[in-house]
Amino acid sequence: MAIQQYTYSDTIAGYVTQMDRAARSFDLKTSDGREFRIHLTPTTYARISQNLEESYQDCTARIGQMLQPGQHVYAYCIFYPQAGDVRVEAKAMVFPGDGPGIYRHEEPDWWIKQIRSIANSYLRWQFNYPHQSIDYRNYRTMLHLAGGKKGDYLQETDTISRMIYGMASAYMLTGEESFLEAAEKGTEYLRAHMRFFDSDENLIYWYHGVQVSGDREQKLLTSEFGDDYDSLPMYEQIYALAGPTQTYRLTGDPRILYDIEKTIELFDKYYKDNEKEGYFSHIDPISLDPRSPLLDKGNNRAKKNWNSVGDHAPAYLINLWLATGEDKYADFLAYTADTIVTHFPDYEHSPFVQERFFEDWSHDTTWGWQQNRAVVGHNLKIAWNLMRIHSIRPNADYVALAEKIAQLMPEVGSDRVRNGWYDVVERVLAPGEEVHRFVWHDRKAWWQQEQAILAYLILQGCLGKADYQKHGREATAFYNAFFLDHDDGGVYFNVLANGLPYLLGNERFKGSHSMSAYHSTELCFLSATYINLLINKQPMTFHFKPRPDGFPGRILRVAPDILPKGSVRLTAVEIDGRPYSAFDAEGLSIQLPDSRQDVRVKATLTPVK
Amino acid sequence: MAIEVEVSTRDRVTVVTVAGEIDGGSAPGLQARILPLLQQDSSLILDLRSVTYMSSAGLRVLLLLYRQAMSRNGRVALAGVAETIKDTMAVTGFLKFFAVADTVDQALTTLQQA
Amino acid sequence: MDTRIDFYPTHQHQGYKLRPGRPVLFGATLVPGGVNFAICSRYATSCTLVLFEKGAPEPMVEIPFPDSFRIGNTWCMVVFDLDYERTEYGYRMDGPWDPAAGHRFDASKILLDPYAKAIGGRDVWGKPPDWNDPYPHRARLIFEDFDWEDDRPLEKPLEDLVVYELHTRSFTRHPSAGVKHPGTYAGIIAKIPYLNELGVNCVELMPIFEFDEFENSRPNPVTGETMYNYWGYSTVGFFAPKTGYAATGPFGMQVDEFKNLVKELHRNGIEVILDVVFNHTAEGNEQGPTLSFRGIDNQTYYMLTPEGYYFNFSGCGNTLNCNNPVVRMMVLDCLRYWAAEYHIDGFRFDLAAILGRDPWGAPLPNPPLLESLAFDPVLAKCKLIAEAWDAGGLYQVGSFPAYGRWAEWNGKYRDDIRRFLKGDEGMVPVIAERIQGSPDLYGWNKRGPTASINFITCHDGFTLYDQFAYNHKHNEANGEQNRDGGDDNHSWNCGVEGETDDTEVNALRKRMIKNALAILLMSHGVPMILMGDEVGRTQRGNNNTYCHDNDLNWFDWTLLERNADLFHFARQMIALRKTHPLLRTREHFGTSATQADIIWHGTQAWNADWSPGSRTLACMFRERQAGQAGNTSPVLYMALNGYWDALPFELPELPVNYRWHLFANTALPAPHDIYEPGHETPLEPYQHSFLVGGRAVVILIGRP
Amino acid sequence: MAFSANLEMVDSEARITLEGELDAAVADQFRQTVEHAAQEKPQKLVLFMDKLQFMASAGLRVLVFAKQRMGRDVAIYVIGATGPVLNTMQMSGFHQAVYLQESYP
Repeated sequence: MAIQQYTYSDTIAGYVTQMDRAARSFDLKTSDGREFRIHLTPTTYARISQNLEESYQDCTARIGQMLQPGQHVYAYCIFYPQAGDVRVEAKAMVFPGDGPGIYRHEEPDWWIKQIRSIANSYLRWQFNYPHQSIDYRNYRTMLHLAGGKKGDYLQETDTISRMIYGMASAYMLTGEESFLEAAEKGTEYLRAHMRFFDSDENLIYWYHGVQVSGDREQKLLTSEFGDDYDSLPMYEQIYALAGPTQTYRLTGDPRILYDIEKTIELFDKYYKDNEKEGYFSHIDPISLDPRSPLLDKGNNRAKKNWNSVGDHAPAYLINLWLATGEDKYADFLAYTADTIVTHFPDYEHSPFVQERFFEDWSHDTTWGWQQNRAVVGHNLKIAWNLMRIHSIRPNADYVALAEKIAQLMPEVGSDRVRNGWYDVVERVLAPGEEVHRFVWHDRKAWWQQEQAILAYLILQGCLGKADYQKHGREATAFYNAFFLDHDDGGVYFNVLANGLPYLLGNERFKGSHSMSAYHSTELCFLSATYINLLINKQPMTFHFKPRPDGFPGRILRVAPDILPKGSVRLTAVEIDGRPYSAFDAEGLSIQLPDSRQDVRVKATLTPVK
Repeated sequence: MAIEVEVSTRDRVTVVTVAGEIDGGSAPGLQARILPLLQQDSSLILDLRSVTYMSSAGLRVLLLLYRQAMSRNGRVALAGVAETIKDTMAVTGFLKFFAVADTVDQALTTLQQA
Repeated sequence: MDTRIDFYPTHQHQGYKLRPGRPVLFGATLVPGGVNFAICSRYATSCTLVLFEKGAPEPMVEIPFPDSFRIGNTWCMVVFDLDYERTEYGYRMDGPWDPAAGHRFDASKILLDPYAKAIGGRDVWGKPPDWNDPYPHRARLIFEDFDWEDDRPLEKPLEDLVVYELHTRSFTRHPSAGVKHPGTYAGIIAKIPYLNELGVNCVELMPIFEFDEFENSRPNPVTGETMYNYWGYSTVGFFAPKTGYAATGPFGMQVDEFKNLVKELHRNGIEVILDVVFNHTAEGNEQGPTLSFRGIDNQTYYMLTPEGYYFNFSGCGNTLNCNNPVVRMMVLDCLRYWAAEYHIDGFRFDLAAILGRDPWGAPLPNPPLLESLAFDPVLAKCKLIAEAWDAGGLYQVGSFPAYGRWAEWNGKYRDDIRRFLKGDEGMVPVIAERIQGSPDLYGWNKRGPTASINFITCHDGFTLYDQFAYNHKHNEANGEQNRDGGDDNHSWNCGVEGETDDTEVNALRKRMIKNALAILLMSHGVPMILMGDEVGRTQRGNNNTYCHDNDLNWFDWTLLERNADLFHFARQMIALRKTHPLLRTREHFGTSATQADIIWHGTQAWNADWSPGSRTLACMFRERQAGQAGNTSPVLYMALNGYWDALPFELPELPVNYRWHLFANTALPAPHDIYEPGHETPLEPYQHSFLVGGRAVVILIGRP
Repeated sequence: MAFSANLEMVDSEARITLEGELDAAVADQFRQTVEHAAQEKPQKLVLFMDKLQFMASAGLRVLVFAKQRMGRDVAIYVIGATGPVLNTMQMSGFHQAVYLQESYP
C-alpha cells in the first residue's frame, strides 16, 4: 500500500538532533534510531512532566529554547499527507526534564513525593481518612476511578495485603504515622478475618477473601477467579504475605513472623515438589493435594508456573530476608532463582521465557488464557529479581540470564517509537511475521512499566552499562509523563500505545484484584532506592518503628533492598529524635535499646562513592 | 465623632474655632456651618488647635472654603494646625493653599498684611 | 432639593437603600448621594456586593444583585448613604467550578474589583498581615477631585528626555536620605532638588500599582531576614497606587499623595513614566491564591491550555489574556485612567511582547491591543515604551509592532556597548550603529532614533559600578544557590573581583563608569540612567535584587560626597546633551530629511578602522552648513579609545575660524575630566591630534 | 467410633446430623453428603453436631467450600458444637460465617 494518504495522530518519543528556527521545525531520533522531522504550529503547547499534586508545568513559552540537541521529548503529532510524503506537525509535547539528560524522576525527592500522594489518595478512598478513622471494616476491593465505592462489598485478602505493602513502604520513605497505622491495622484485620489456622496440620493458609453481608461474613476459601476456580492458588497465598512482611520490617511484631513461618510451612508441605523441584501452582481446597482430580476443572492439576516459583522473592521472601537476615531464606531465594535459571529459558524457540509447565517441567503451552503467550512484565521481573538475589548469593548464571533478558526484551516487548512496554504477546513468530503479535491489544499496563523500570534501574545500578540507563530512563519518563492521574490522584492502570489514558470497562477501577496501591508504591519505593543509592549516589533516610518486643535480639535491619555488598553504609541513626550510635555501618543494622514502648527510628544510608 | 464649632470675630475678621475630629461623618456639617459665614466677609481664620484628626474629607472642606474665599478674592488662614495634620496636608499638596500660623493673633497679622 | 430622579433609591436590602446602577462606569464611582458599583463577568451565574466597615474581619452586609440590576454581563448597583472613608467593598461571584473548561468560580471567596481605585490590606509596607483574613486586598472608595490647578502632562518631545529609572522605596528609604518620610512618594518629592541638580527631566517609576510585598515572602536561608516581592512585578490591582508606598497610606490618602508627587515633578519640568505589568497577575497558576480575576472570569482573563491549565509566557505562573476584547478594554481603561486622572506622561510595558500574543500564545501580526493603544485619543501624547522581549523567547527588539508610536528598551544597545567597553573584538562597527540610534533596528518604516531607549544598566542586572567590579553574579543572598539572575552580563571587574582598596583598579572603574555615561549621553535615541549609577551605587555584585528590602537596594546617599566626581561628570554630560540639539534628533542622521550628519573617524581623521581587531572609533556630529553663510552651529567630536594604551587621534579639520575645545577627557582625574558646556578650554590652534588615554573617551566641541 | 452423616430435607431446609469422628479419611464422604444437600438448593443448612466427637480441619474445609458454593444468601446453623469442634471452628474464623446455637429451632 502506498504511503497512507490520510491524516492520523500518534505520539513520537525521541531525542532532538537539530532545531531549525526559521522553518520552526526540529528533527527527532527515536530510541531505535528512526528519524522524524516535526513541525511546530502556532497552537503547539508543551509541558514538563509534573509529579502528583504538583502544579502544571507549562513551558510553551520556552519550546524554542528547550528543543536543543539531546533533549528527550514526547511529541503528540498529526501526520498529514503532503506532496507525496508525510508532514508531521506537533500538537502537544511533554518534556521529561528541563534539558538534555535531565529527568525530573531523578530528583532525589521525586518518588518520595509520589508515594506520599498515592498513599494519601488510598487512605482517602478506602477510609475517607482524615475525616474518618482507618477502619478496615469499610475496606472495598472494587474502587471506582475517582476512588468512590461502588458495587458489592467484597474484601479480597490479596488486595488488602498489597495495600498494606504500599502503606508500609510509604511509611519507610516518609515517616508519616497515618501510613504505619494503616499498615498495622490492615495486618491485624487480615489475621482476624482472613487467616485459616489449621490446627491439625499446625500451619496457616489464607482465605481468598470475605463477602460481607449484614452481620455475617461469607468466607471465600477458594479463589473466585475463573482460571483458579475451586482451588487454592499458591499465587494468592504468596501475596497474602506481601503486606504483613513489609510491615514486619518496620515493627518486628513476632505474631507476623509466626504467621509467615506457618504459611511457608504450608508451601513446603503441600505446594513443594521435592523430587522434581519447584512448586505446584494449585492445590485441592479440601485434601490440599496438588494432584487432586478436582483441579482438572481449571486444568490446574500437578501444574507449575512462573507465579508459584518466581513470585516468592518480590512478594515477601526478599523482604523477609532483609528483616531477619536468616540464611534459610537466602537459600530459599537461591533455590527459586536456580529453578528459574534451569527451567525457564527457551531461547531456541522464543526470546521470552516459558511460564507454564507440567510436573516434569515439560512445557504446558495449552493452559487457559496463557496458551503459548508471554507476559513481557514477567520476563523483566525475572531479570530484576535475579539481580537482587545475585547480591546475596552471587551467581554468574543469574547475571547472565538477567542480562540476556535485558538485551532481548526491548526489541520484542517494548515500544521503541513511543517508549513504554507492552502487555501480553505471542511467544513465537508465525511464518513471515516480523513483530510478535499482541494477544489482545497494544495498550500498556502500569505494572509492566514498573517491572521494566526496576529491571533496568537495578541493572544500571549494579553494572552501570549505558544501554540500561537509556532503557531505564525511557521507561520511567514514559510512566511519569502518562500514567499519573493528576485529576483524581493515584495512577491510571492502562494507557493507549500513544500514552492517552484508557478508562473503559474494568480498567476504570482503581482497586481491583491485583491493583490497589501495590505496584505503584513498590515502584516509588525501589526507584527512589536504586536511583538515589545506586545510580546518583545520593543519601536517603528511612523510617522504622520497632515494638518493645520487636525483632529477635533487638536487631533492626535497615537495608531498604538487597544492594550490592559494600555499596551503601549506614551513616546516621536517630531514635525518637536523638542521635544514636549503637549501629553496624557495614552490616546496615541497629542494636535497638530496650524500651517499654515503640521507638521511632530514622536511619540515614549514604552510598560509598 | 461629633465636633464643636464656635464662631467669633477678632478685629472684624471671622474666627471659627473647631474641636474634635473632622472626617467623612463630621465634614458635611462643618462645611454647612462655615460656608454662609463667607457671605459677609471674604476672609476667615480657622482655629484648629483642638482638632485631633483630619481625614481627606476634612481637607476637602478646607479646600472648598479656600475656593469660595478666592472667588471673592478673600483669604483663609489656619491657626494651630497639629504637626501631623500639617504634614499630611503638605504631602498631599493641600497645605500651600493656606496661610498657616501658630496662633490666631499671628494668623490675624498675616491676613491684615496681605 | 435635588430634583434628579436617580437621586432616590428604588430598592432596599437590610436597611441599605439601592437602585440599579450604570454599567458603563466600571469599578466604584461616587455619584450624587451614593456609590455606583459596576462589574462584569461573562460566565458568573450570580453576583453579590460585599461591604465591610474599614478593616473589619467580617462583612457588615452582603447585597445580592437583583436580576433587574444586570445589563448583559454587567452587574451595576447604586448604594446610597455610604461613608466613603470607612467603607471597603468586594464581590462574591458564583458560577461553574469546571477547571478543564477554564471555569474556577468559588462563591466562598470575596473578590477584589479589578477596577478598584484604592486597595487596603497592605497599608504599611512590611507590616505582617492577618494571614487568615478572608479578604486580604480590599477595594476602597476615593475622592477624585484632586486640585491639579493648571497642571497637565508635559508632552516633552521624546528626543529631549533623559530618563531616570527609580524604585520608590529604594530611592529614599536609606537613613542617609534624610527625608521626613523615607521610602515613600513624599520622599521622592523631597528629593526633587537633587533630580533637578542632576538634570534628568523624566523619572520612570518601577511598579507602583498595588502589589503584595508578602507574595511568596520567605526567610533568607543565610541571614534569616525576610525576603519580599520587593520590586513589585506582580500586580494585585491595576487602578490603585500602592498604599504602602504612601506616607499617608494609613490615612487612605495615597491617591492624593501620588497625584501631588506627579504635580510637583511636573512643576519642576520632570515627566513621570510608569513601569506597568500587564503580562501576568499576582494570582499565579492553579495553586496560587484566588484574589480577583480567577474568581470573576478565569476563562476571559487568562490564557489557558485546552485542558484548562495556565500558559506561562511570563514565567510567573499565568498569562493575562490581553487580546481578549474585555481584557483589552480593561488595559485601555487603566492606561487612560492614569493618563487622565494622574497626568502620567508615559508607560513602560514589562515583557510587552506578550501583549502581542493571541489567546493561543502565538504572536499576532497586527495585535489589536497594541493598535488601540497606539491610536487612542487620550493616550495620543503618552510615551509608550516596550520591553520588547518576553520569557517566550519572542525576542522582538526592532520588530515590535509599533504603528510609529512605540519606543523599545534597546537590549542590543545595552549588550553591544557593554561588550565594547569590556574590550570585546569586532564591536566597533556595531557600536557605530548604536551611537547613531540603531538604524539597523529602527531604520525601516521611519521609526527613527526615538524608537530606541538606550540604556547600559536597568533594575534587572548589575548596577553601573558593579558592571566594572564583578565578572560574575553573586546572588547567594537571594537564597537560590546563585542560580537566579542572568549570566550574560558582559561585565569586567577591571582586574579584581569585588571591592578592593587598590587605587589603580578603583580609578579604572571610575573611568569606565564615565566612559559609559559619556557614550550613553552622546548616543542618538533616548538615554536612560539607573538610580544611583551617577554616584557609583553598588549591589555588591547581586544582579537580581528582586527580593531585598535592605541596603542592597536602598540608595546610599553618602555616595554623593564619596563619588562627587562621578556626580559632577554625569551632571555635565546631561547638561551637554541638553545644550546641543545635534544630540537630540527625531530622524536618523545621514538621511535626506536631516540637515546634519555623523561622520566617522578613527585614529586617522576621515578614516575609521572597521576591522575586527579595531578598538578605536571617533564620531563627529555636524550640521551640513556649519561654518558657512553665518551658520555658527557647533561641531561635536567624540573619540573612543577601547585599546588598553594611549593612542593619538588625528583631529578632522574644522571650518575656518572654528577651534576645538576640550569638553571631557575621562582619562583625567576630576575636576579636569569635564567642563561646563560653554566653558570648554580651547586647544591650541596648531594642535591637530589629541592623545586619548587607554580605555578613555574624549569629547571636543568645535565652535568659532 | 465410625463417622456417619445423614441428610434430611424438610421443605427448603437441609438438615445433616453428624456423629462420630470426622477425620481427613472420611472428609470425602462428608463432602458428597453436603453436595447432595447443595443440589436441593436449600435456603438453610442446619448441622447437628452434638454427637460429633472430632472434626479435622479437612472437614471444616468441606463446610467452608460448600458454603461458598451454595452462595451468600444460604445461612448455616451449627447446633450443639462443643469442645475441640467449636475450637477448630473458632481458630479458622468460620464461626464468623455461621450461626452457633445450643439447640434448634
